[in-house]
Amino acid sequence: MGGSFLSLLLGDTVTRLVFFPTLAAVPLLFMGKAKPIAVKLYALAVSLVEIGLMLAWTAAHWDAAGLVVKDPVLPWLEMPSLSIVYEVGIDGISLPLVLLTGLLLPVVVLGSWKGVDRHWTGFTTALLLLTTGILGALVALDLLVFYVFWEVMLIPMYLIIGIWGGERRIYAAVKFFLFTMAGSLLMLIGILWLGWTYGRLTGLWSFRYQDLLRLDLPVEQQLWLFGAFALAFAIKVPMFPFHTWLPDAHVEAPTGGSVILAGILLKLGTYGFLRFALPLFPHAADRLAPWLLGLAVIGIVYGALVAWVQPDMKKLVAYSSIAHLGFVMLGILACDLIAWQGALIQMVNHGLSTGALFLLVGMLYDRRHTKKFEDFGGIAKVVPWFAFFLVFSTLASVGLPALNGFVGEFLILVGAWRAGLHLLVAISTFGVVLAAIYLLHLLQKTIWGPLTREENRGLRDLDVREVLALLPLCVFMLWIGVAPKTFLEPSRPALEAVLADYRARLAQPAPAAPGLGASRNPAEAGRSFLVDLDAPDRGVQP
Amino acid sequence: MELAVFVLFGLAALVSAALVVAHRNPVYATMSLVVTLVSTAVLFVLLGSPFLAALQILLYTGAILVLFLFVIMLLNIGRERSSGARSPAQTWSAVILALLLAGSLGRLVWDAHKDSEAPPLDATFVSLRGLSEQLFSSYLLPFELIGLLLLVAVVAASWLARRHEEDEPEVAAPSPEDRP
Amino acid sequence: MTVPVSWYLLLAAALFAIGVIGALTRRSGIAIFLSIELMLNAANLTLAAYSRLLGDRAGQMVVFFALAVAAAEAAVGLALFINIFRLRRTIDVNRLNLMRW
Amino acid sequence: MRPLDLLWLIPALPFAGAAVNGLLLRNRHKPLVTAIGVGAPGLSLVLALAALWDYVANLRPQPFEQFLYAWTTGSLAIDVAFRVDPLSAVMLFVVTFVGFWIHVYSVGYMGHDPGYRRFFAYMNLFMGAMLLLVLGNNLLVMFVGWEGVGLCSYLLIGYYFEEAFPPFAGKKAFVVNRIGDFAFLLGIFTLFSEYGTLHFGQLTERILADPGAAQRPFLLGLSLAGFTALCFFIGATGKSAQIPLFVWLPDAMAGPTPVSALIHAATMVTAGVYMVVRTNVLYQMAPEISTLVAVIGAATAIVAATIGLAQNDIKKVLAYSTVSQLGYMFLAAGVGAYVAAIFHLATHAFFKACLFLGSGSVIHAMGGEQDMRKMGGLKKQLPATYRTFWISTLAIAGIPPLAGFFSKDEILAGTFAHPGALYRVLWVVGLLTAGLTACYMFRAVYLTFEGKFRGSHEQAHHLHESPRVMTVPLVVLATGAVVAGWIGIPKGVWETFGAHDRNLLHHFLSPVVAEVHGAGAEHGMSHLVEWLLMAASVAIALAGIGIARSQWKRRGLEADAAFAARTPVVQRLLENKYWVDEIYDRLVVRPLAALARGCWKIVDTLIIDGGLHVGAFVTELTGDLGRFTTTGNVRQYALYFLGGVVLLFWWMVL
Repeated sequence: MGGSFLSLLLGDTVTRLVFFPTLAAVPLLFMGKAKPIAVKLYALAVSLVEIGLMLAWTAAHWDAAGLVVKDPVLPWLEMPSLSIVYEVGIDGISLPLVLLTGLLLPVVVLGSWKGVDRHWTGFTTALLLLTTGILGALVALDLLVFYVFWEVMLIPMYLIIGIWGGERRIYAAVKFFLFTMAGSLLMLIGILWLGWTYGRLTGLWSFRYQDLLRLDLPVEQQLWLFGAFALAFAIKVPMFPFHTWLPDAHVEAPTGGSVILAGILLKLGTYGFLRFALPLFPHAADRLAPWLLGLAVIGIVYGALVAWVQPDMKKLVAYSSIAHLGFVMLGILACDLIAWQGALIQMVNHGLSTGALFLLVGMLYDRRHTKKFEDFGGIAKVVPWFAFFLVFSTLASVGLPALNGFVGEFLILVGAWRAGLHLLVAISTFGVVLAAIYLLHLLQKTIWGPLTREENRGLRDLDVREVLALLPLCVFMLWIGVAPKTFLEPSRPALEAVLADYRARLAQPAPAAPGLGASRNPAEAGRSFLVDLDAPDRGVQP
Repeated sequence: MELAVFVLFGLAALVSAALVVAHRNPVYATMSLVVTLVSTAVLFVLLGSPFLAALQILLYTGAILVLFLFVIMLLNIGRERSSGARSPAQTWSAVILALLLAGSLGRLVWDAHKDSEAPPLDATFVSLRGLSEQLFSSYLLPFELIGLLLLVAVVAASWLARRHEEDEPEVAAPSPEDRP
Repeated sequence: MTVPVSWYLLLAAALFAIGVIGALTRRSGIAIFLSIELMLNAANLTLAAYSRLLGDRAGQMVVFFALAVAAAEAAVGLALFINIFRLRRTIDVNRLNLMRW
Repeated sequence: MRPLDLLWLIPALPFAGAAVNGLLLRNRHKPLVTAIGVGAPGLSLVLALAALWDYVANLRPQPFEQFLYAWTTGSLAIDVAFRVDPLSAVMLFVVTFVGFWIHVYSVGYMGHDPGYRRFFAYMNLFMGAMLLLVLGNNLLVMFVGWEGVGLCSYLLIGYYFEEAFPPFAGKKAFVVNRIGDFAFLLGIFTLFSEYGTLHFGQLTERILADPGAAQRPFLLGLSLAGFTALCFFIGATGKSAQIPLFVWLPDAMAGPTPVSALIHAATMVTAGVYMVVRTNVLYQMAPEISTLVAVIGAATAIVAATIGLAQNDIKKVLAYSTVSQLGYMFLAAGVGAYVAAIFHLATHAFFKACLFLGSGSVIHAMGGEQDMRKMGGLKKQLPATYRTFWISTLAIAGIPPLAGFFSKDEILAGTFAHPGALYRVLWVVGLLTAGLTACYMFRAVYLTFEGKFRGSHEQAHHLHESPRVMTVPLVVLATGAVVAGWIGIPKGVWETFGAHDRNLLHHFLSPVVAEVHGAGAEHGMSHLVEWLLMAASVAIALAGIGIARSQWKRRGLEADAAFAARTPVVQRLLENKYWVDEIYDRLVVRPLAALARGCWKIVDTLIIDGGLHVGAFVTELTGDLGRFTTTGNVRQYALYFLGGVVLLFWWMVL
């Protein structure tokens, strides 16, 4: 332990990555009267510094054998029978998503340049707080800390949709808020229950991930708890039938909001399954997996079908998110290493390609203030660079080999097939066909064919700023597609460890009453956060 | 002797309290409250705290209730209208609940203290010197704070009661019903 | 003979109940205020009685402070009434019902 | 450094060319665009020839593998690596050679098109992807190329994106291909999960090492090999336009003609055949799937041929002809004559590319007109085009000693030799198709080049022979159409004349065909039967030509009219392509769209959101009712408060 929060904040730590955006938001309090351009440049600078910090951190801690880095644990609330600690860390599972967050931050700032036309200080503040929330939830290793960050994400996003959104923004924002809140409250109860159970067994309440992982619970209890966690995460993902908040939120959210929402926020749901729901409750996960798998596959086909008939570009992309995240869920629930690798990379992929698609739709919207298909058609000739990027991102989203989408889908499907889910994989693979249908439909209706609207004749092509926003995304789409090894390898040790642990626990029958499980092999489990390697066993006398 | 005093002033307190509540004329009600407070002051003496009794009379009856009277006269508040919206349900449920509360409290007190004997009064307990020593030593901080509170209250009251130009009455003239 | 302290407590309870009745049945703001003072006084009596019973001066101290607070409260409260009366030409609480649904 | 070490440059160069042309250059750099656009595949051709020479001279028949980098590692270890073995060598040659000449031709054909640069970028991209497909040493690299060519096909079919139809046709092609890819992917998954590798060599080894495992029941009542073979074949039907997924190819003619020649005749559409031959070990282990392949191939061949007979668009005729010829190749693969399939693939690449380019030359001269009813008598104005077109038509019709004869004859012989009555039927179907092919191809020749010109006055004025840059590729390809067959002159012919067996292709390709015991062995035939079969196919080709000559040479369109008058039903059936598009539309597309709408409007909007809104309404209603307690009356609040106090008092104290 040791060290104060301040020293963490100043050191080369995970905490600094998480809280730098919040710190950077403080000067904004005094920039209320500043010119928007100054605020924009400030936001851009902050986002670039943030990604710089991340890259420096990653370079400093890089370890080919698997990266597990934790900040010193800080007591947050210490009482004789209760200990809540502030504990954060990054391993191979969270690293890709953390970096994705960093990558998307400047992209979002650039993408919102024109679309957000008022209260830039407020927008930037919300964005930076949101970033802190996301990063915090990704790195939290204490479930209460995780919950706090989880809720911290909610409010800035609510504001972004509700203030800078479209016409029905209030409806969308409230719907987003209520859906997410409904799930997460149940999760809170689950978290409290876990802490209480741990306290009953050891005399010391704890919410630390590594402590709670030692709990062996009866199947009955696992089912309830897994249900509470799964609901929160499934709403966030979103899985069918909890998805209807997503299209509304996306359609109304400003471009930057959509990019963040689709790019990272949704991944917190799938990340939650991978990090918390499955490892904590293996037996329940195994028991309920068929149902969730069914929902995931329904989501794939359903999202694709519904996307196809949307009259609004953004809604199409939003529904496509449902389909894509269905793949991620399929991969996670297949409980196969390849599928997990695929799921993780697919989370990143979806952030990139869907992010790019939302940016592109936003760019059209900035110009024409509409995103209905009927207002476009045949604009490829007028805006060739726009068309190029749209085709590129669409193809990445379709899952064309040599672009990123394929890597994720391929690995997920191979893994799931290997795990014996033949029928589900077959249906999901058919979802790939549907993806081609609706995404090419998108191209067909917007850029190909004769120019249908005279007003589009004078459409401006992308400017430098917009290309700069899209370029990093496209570079990574190609890079991941051509050489996925670079992106898959860092996560493999952690995934292997978690999977091995999951399987080992599943192999033992669940006990009849809650108990503390056998200790794990530290060498094996130390590649993720499964055991606490640095701290001595804290007060575990039953 | 003590019993007689207690009965006399206790009854006076009760009756005058009933008058406070029952009388429709605020001036009379206030005057009745004076009687209650004075009676209570006597009881304070019986309970061995003459200082409180003095304070009660000086502060309560001498200052606070006079303030009430000033306000009543300033605002020219007359009798409460007996006509208008009566709400017997409100009245009766209030009475019943209040009696229930009194009964419960009484029972609680009785059960707890029916046999309790107070220690005999000694001079130190009653003495003003002991009281003031305690007040200015262990209770110094609350004492200072209360002074501050009173200051704040004075400032707040004077600001609130000031006539503001911007918030003139919504209703230009008082309606006839509000007149006495 | 000495009067048992419990009698004082009973008397205080009765006074308190009368104050409650007044606070809940009267419509004039001033009258309600008076009833509240009555309840306060009953509480003071209880405190003094317990002080006597326990032979501890703390109760008296609380009464002392309560008296001071009552003074402050009366000042601010009456100022508020003046203000309300200026605005609404009434202090009938039945008519002061702006804060509803 | 040996030439084979530069193998990676062969696909890399066109990719680089595509990147430079597509992203760096502007339209005004036309000479540079041409230099890069043609130069990249040209260099690839040179490198490919060098590498092939190196391979044939030094390594054959051992495969040569070049490892580039690891795509993934761990339990799913896939390398990006190339492989040259006899099969990919043949493909490499065909793709680079035909591809290069089509690029040259495009310089002339697309010369005045405003999208010149874009066109070459796409074409180079295609070349790169196709070479990836051909050279990949494992199924994944092959699949990357497979989808890459699909993408280029999409882009090139929709090249004229400012018109309504081409982008639609491109989309259709892509989606239909995707349906095939769906099965292809399932096949890949199966092989990977069963054998843990996607490498061609290792796969074949592991399958052959334990044939029992491959033949154990797997899914859908098929054996493991059968299921995988079926998956791959479905994939092939998409890419190679076989029944039931052939509908996209005719529409694909909306793209520029060089595209049709390169992608939809010579290279991409043959990828399915290449894949089936590549994985022939599976088909040998699954005779039932082989039979299916043969039947589908034969059925496609004849159905497409009959449709081709009634088309008036010159490119449509060629498109259906392509479908039909691809059917032949699958027939060959289905009967185990894998070498014949590749042989036909190669010869077909030459003559069909030549035919397409010739039609392009005609269209060029006609100012974009593709309808043969508006042509006629063009042989005078377009002599070079006419001659090359004519030679290629003879080749496709199967007249010896042109290329098509040998390959087609080998297929028919292979079918005939396969035991089983079904195969005799297939042979008859194949023979009939040969006749039909000769017939509709010559119909096209006569309608286009013979008789009187039927177009408008302006068109007549505009008629001219194409420039050298277009005619030279025609001549080169026509030469190929003549000589390409000579590498595969059947063993029987050599032996009849007492010569040494010089069937070069067979000797070269035989290592590719896995040796599975008890399946797919060569069926011996006497020389007499072999000669008789040849005679039969020549006879039927001549008959087809004769019919065409008697009907269309002089009478031209009248013959069509007469045919329509005699058999109106057949005519309408053929003209409307058996209504396959319409049937698919009714049976698949519309129900799917209706389902999608239902999901959206009913499930999403009505059920889920409706349920939510009901919940929200109930909440609001409760609130509305509850707020009546908030009367604003302070005394009432105080009363509630008192009630609460009393209750609490009772609960906690008493």
